[in-house]
Amino acid sequence: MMKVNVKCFSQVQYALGQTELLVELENGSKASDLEKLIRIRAKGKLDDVSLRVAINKNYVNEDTELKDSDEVAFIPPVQGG
Amino acid sequence: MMKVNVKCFSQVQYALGQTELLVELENGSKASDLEKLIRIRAKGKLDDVSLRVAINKNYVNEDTELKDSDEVAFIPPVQGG
Amino acid sequence: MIKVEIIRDPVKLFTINDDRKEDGAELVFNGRVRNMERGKEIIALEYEQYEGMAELELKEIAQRTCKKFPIKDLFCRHRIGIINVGEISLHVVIWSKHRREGLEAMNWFISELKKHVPIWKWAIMIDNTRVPSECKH
Amino acid sequence: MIKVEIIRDPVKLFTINDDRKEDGAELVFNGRVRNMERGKEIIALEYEQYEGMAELELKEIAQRTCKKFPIKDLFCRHRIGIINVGEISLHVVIWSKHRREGLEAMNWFISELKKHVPIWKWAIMIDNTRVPSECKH
Repeated sequence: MMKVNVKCFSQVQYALGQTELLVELENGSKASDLEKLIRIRAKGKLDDVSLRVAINKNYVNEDTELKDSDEVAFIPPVQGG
Repeated sequence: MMKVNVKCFSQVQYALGQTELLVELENGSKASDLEKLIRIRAKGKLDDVSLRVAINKNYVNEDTELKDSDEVAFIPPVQGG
Repeated sequence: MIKVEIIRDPVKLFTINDDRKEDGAELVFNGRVRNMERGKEIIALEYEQYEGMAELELKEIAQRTCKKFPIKDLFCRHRIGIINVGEISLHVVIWSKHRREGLEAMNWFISELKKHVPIWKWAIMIDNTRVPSECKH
Repeated sequence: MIKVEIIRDPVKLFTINDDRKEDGAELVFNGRVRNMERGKEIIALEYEQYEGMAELELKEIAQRTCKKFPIKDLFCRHRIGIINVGEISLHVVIWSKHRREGLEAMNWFISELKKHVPIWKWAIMIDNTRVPSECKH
């Protein structure tokens, strides 16, 4: 098992009511596996929200395997400018 | 007969060696008639230069009839900015 | 040269002067907070960033802009936190030889920024409630 | 509002502040004199105008810009006379609700200006000779 730190922003933060959470996962889990967990926890509140994954502050593919103590963020549509 | 005041800029000024000239024309002359005269006076130096006509500080069509004491300019390609 | 900053204080404009001899075009863009959000009056926007990643992304987009277009210099300041109506949230300066590539680079840089930089907005309404912004630009 | 000026002194930038509440985009363009003209080094450009007509044309183009694009405010200063390398010959500020129309309006305004406003340039070379400029932009 491994632990990753999930950072929550904007709609994700709003849906989960948390800015950060620690999640335990099986070794070999992918970002997409964690996203499924997060969407379940959000109880439908993220159903209409497209999310991109960042690991350790870089956008990555959903297939990327997570490693212990990775910092993961599911990025809802951004609004800078 | 009528007299018009021709303002000369840039390549026209360079070709004619003058900043301004007074030209006498027959009544009913058009801007295009005056342009022919100017091109002749320039002795070929304006052959490659496209000119637009302005009468009293407004661009007009070459067919526009001139009136006594009009201020006429034959505008070579402009270079503002 | 690329300069990229994410700041919390009011944006100070980058100094511009007559020292550049090879760039004919100097383009400055200031994005300001508008007083309306989804048809309702607001008093401010609150910008939230993914600390660290936002600046990294911004820098990368600036670098990509300078590769895609023939420009060498792009300066950018993005403010976060609470920004009152009228104030600057985004300040960008681009220098280029001719205006066309400067305008194109500016447009491209800002679109990419709006697609990728992890920054989000909350609208602060006139009754002081704070609601998620849904500005689609 | 439209402001259009043809001036002989160094360009002072228009004052910009936080007072606008409806325009999200503020775009400033400064055209500066470059140190090269047809591959040769120059020390200045001398701009000559058709006095009276240049300002009239500039104003008309500004008005057409504000009709063609959804913008209300366009300020412009065009300097004439001798302008040293690095100095500003053209200063334009456009405010718009969103950036896209502002960038398009800026591009269109400057292209029209370069097509129609009766202003011409002479290049002043490093040996101080004065030759007609043939910059095709």
